[in-house]
Amino acid sequence: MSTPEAPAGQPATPEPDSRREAIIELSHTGVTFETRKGNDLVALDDFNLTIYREEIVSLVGPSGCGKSTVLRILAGLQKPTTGDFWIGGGKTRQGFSEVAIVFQRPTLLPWRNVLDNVLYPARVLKGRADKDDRDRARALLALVGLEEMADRMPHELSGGMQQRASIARSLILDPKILLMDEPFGALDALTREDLQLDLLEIHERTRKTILLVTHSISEAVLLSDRVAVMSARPGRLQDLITVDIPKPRGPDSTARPDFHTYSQRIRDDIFGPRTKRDRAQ
Amino acid sequence: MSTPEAPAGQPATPEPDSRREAIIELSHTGVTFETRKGNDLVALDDFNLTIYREEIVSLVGPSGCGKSTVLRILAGLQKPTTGDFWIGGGKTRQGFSEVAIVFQRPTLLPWRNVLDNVLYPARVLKGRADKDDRDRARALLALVGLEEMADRMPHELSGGMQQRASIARSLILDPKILLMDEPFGALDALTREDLQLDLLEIHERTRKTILLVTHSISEAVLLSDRVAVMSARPGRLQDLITVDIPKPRGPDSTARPDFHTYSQRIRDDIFGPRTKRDRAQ
Amino acid sequence: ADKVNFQLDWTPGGISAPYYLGLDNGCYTDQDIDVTISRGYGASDAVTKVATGVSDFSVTDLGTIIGIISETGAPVKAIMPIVSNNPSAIAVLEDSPIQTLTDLEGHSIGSSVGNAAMTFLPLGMTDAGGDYSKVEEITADGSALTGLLLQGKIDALASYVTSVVGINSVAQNAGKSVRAIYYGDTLNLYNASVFTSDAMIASNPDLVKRFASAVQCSYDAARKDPTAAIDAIVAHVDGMLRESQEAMVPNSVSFAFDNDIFDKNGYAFDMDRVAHNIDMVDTVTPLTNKPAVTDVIYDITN
Amino acid sequence: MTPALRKIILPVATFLAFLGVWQFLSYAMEIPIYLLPSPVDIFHGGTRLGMTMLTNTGETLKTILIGFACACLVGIPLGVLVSVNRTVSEMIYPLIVFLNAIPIIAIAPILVVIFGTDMTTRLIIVTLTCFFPIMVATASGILDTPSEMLDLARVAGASTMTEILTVRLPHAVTFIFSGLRIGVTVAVVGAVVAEFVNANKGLGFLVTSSTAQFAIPTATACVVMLAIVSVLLYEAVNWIHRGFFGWSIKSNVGD
Amino acid sequence: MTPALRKIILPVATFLAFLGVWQFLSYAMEIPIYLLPSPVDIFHGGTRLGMTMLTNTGETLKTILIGFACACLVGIPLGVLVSVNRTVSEMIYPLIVFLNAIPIIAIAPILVVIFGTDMTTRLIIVTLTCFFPIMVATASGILDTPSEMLDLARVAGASTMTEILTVRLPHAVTFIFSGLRIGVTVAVVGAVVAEFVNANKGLGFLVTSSTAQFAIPTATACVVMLAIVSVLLYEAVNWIHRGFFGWSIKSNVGD
Ligand SMILES: Nc1ncnc2c1ncn2[C@@H]1O[C@H](COP(=O)(O)OP(=O)(O)OP(=O)(O)O)[C@@H](O)[C@H]1O
Ligand SMILES: Nc1ncnc2c1ncn2[C@@H]1O[C@H](COP(=O)(O)OP(=O)(O)OP(=O)(O)O)[C@@H](O)[C@H]1O
Ligand SMILES: NC(=[NH2+])NCCC[C@H](N)C(=O)O
Ligand SMILES: [Mg+2]
Ligand SMILES: [Mg+2]
Repeated sequence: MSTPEAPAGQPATPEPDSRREAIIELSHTGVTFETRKGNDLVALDDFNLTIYREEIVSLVGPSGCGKSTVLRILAGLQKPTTGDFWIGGGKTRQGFSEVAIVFQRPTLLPWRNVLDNVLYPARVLKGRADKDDRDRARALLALVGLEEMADRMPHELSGGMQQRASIARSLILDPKILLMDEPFGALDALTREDLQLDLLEIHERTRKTILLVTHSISEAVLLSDRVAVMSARPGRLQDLITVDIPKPRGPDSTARPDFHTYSQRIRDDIFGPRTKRDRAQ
Repeated sequence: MSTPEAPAGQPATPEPDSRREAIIELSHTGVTFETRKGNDLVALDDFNLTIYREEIVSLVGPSGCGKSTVLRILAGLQKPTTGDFWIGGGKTRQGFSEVAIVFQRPTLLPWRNVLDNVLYPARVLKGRADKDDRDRARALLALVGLEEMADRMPHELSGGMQQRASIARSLILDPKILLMDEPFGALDALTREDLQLDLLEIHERTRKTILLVTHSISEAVLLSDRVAVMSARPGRLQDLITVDIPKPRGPDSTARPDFHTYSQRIRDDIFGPRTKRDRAQ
Repeated sequence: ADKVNFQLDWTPGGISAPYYLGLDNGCYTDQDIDVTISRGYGASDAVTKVATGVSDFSVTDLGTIIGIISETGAPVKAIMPIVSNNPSAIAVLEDSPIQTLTDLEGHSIGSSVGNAAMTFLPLGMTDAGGDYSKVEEITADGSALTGLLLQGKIDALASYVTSVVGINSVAQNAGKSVRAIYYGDTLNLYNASVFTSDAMIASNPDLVKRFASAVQCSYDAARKDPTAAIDAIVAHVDGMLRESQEAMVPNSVSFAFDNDIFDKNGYAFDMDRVAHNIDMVDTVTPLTNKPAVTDVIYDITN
Repeated sequence: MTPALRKIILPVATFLAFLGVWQFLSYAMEIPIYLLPSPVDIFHGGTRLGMTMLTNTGETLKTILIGFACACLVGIPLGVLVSVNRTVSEMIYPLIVFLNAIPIIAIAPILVVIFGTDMTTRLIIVTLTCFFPIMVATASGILDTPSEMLDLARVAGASTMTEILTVRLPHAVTFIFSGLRIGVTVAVVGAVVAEFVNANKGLGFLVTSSTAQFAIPTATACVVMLAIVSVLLYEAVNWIHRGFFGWSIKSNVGD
Repeated sequence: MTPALRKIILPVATFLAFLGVWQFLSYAMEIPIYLLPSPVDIFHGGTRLGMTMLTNTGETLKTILIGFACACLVGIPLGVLVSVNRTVSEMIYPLIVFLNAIPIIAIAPILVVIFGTDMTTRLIIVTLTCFFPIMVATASGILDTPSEMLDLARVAGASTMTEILTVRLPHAVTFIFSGLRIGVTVAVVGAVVAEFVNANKGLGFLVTSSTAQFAIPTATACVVMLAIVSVLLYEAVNWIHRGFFGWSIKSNVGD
């Protein structure tokens, strides 16, 4: 197991560019939930992570370790009980043009069709959606393969389609920071690969900062500049790995030997020194 | 691309045991949804599949191709508009002791704690849950790593925990047939591998018939006796692959060369003769 | 003792105080009657309750009894009059220019819908030589009318003369004063009368007589000692306010009995006057099956 | 039988059956008119009024509709207000419940004196009688919004106002219509009370004036007319719900 | 200030402020007693009745509580029934709306004849007045159940009955309590109506008899007592909702 990164600013791996600028910072952040019975549940404990502008960082770790909680803190939906955080110049909710999120469950408004759901952040921000927004929305729906579904109501979509619609929604206002909670989890291999490549392409073009929760180790390695590995409850940062695979990346990147080295390191972090059939609790 | 299997009963691959007994049959099954605007959407078209007792069959295919629809038909939740089907001796809903399902979205009742959610099928079937049921439920929660969460309410669980709770629920009445819609989709690599092995072990022990939707090609190969590959809308059976990897299987099975042959065949089925960045519609 | 349910036409108070004095004075027990007095729910309801046997005896306006017998054939008959004059009046502010009924011409009068005091106003005005078509009618809830009058939003208010005492007490609280212009006597009509069902008359005519005697006993006692009647009602009924009853009881009792009709007939109906009563009801609310006097009155004296 | 036809034929058939049973019982048990007129009696009582019945029904309907519309305009925003802010809610909700519990009869005098004896007072009375169910249902719906939808609105940068308009109110539609269904039947009762208190036309007026004229079947005919108006308005609310907010209607039981 | 304390202090403070403003306006605008007595007048009017006020409040409260309980026992199952089956719903729902629209006043005599002049009739009247909101809200909730929960129940082999008991009714709890909140305030009105048409005691009786005695402040005091009872019962329903069905309560607006 690698040693966890020291507090933000002193990464365990060498910094590729010392001039880079922090855009997200979590320092000693902790979240404790009170349960009904009064005994507390520590969901996140002394979590430290700095993310720099234009980075793609992946968050991996066992189910229930606090990945969604980190994203919710950054989205302004969960107040940390201890420690502090800071995102894109503030702590408040800033709207989808600054910080956009793809939730773990696709959350579409059941009373709006797919197109209007994608347009929702624009409506919130500007009061109404204009022709340009509409065109953008259709383009994004095409990107995620849903152009034919624009007029459908959410309940008429399959699970994966709903997830894709919410990915399109997250991009509608061209956010500076993108928080994605297992965005490709419900997608088949084909669609998933396509969207991974789309994400890389979008990043290449718009230089967004992206924080991505994923359960796929290869996805983490393929997409990320750095991979943050979390330990089981209470969630802590266990390892922080800088992925030095050259860009632009693509399907060919997965064939590189260092791709497998990185994957193996993450696997080792997660699976740890356990014997087969041990269960991490 | 392989040729699709001919109508049920004449598999493209040789039958391993001619005495085996069909337990699920879908023949020429089709589902057409009426949309609000009056134009119809063919979700499933002339779908044929026979599943034999004690088999594990995986269903893979692009997002929106009709996998969940197939499961919903078999669970008695969706009437086919054309063709016919037949499951475990009937068509009606038979209760979780006959046919249990894990939905694509974990569907927990928000007014019951995790334990009571797991016990729900027992309550429905027998009116109440007795001590034995309770013990079983706790054992299943332990199996999915949620023993500490028994008293929690569903909204206090992470996404993956909710999914695990619904896996536990599907097993509570020891069903003959298990329908699982991406049961491990929201789980990290570690938990996922554990539960895959648990599923194999359970199957080994109880000889359930299992129909599993998955987006992971390696999961399909690892777990299944046969893999059904579906084509994009309108959903049809595109290929049916018998996986002849010896049992009992385990992590070591993935290292076998034929594992990769099977994986590659499925990949080819799905990705087809497409150039990079082609989008399947 | 015979168990008897006696229902009033409205909540206890005023003219009904004597029934409670009768309880204290043994008027009912003397007649071997075990009476239960309960409040009423309006003039028509009283007839319904007696007709259906829910109560054995009740008291209400004779005109109402006549009307309901005509329209529905309700099997009830009046057995004795209590208030022998119609108390219909109009109330005006003390300083109002309206002095007589005819002065109403060109003014507005307020009433609640279907108010008994309003029924005979056109007739009363015609009798007085006025033209009712020149009067502006304004309908509003009873509780709102007093306010409208005192605010000067209506010029007059259709009411029972016995109620004007109460209205006046309200007015005086606000530094105003109202007076009544009484015309009910010109109509020559009976008002509150004790009645019972045909079934009761048929099955137990003796009880009917004894009950009438008990009622007479009660009213005789109250006439002699109105204060005792006030004490009795306040003692027997929850929510009775002594001050209010002090203002109402003597006034009501006096209105009912200090007149020629009672002097002449006592507790008996004057059948000609009843016939006139039926005619008058027929005039103001045309009757489908105009009853005969004997359809309306059971003569306890024979 | 098409569903639309069913929707008309079934209730009408039940209603006719109900009338039949009522008529039979009336006849068989010799229920006297002064107690409860039979349907035939009521029908004759109604025809005595002729066109008067219809014009007065029109009057009452106008009062109900405008009053109900006012109640919606008051009740829905108030329902939002009392659920928006905990302090506001804890401060004014009990006061509203208190004021709502005061019978109209008790405040009729001041209403009539302030607003006069015309339509305005009647509308105020109808509004006061039926805004409450609408308010309570709206508040319940506003507070019932799933947290995941609120999360979305909040991350999208929605102000409380936007959150309410784009997420909470749409979610509350089912609740609001539950309140409207209750409210519209209460509005009918409110209009009758308003006409009892203050009117010289309308069905409420006809009921009292017929009663005063001992015409019990006629009065009952007016009551029945009111009940029919109530059913039609109730169905109208249902129809608006289905027609304009169809997405908020989920499956029926047993499919 | 603890939340529990807030919940008591805030409404009481608002109420006192309201009384203060009312008293001031009464005084400043010289509103006469016959229009609307001031709080001080009302207080004096109330004390004229002394203990009678309290014993009669007890009577009325008993009627309200038992009647409301009956309304729940009638309204909730009926709400389930009319939503369970489309045919039943289309057949009987309009009839119930029809019957619900008939004013109690119109059927009071026959109720008294059938059920007597005692408590039973009053309870029936309260039940008839307030079952409807409970029924409508229950039906709306039953029909609002998310399809994924129904799917679960159905695959688990639930009969319609089990589906209702284990999924639909729990889901409908928020709706049902919305109906109960409305219903309990209607029950107070219903009890007063019941006492108007059939009672020798209770606050409804006191209101009528005080009015007949031209004691307007006393009548108003009884009305105010009724309104206070209404607020307390409303809060009791809220409290039961929070205490026993806390899981059904979601977030407040603005957190
Ligand atoms: N209730 C519905 N109404 C209309 N169309 C529907 C409905 N349910 C599903 N569909 C359509 O049917 C098709 C198949 O849906 P289904 O959910 O079976 O896909 P799936 O294979 O499970 O996809 P995924 O992997 O994304 O979950 C989709 O195109 C979807 O839009
Ligand atoms: N609202 C809540 N109340 C109580 N506990 C909560 C709540 N939300 C999350 N938790 C707990 O916090 C822990 C972390 O949850 P979180 O959702 O962040 O996990 P996660 O890493 O996203 O898991 P997954 O991969 O399964 O989605 C879990 O143990 C969960 O039970
Ligand atoms: N609110 C009143 N002042 N009611 C007294 C009127 C009673 C009247 N006899 C009636 O027919 O109803
Ligand atoms: Mg998560
Ligand atoms: Mg699916």
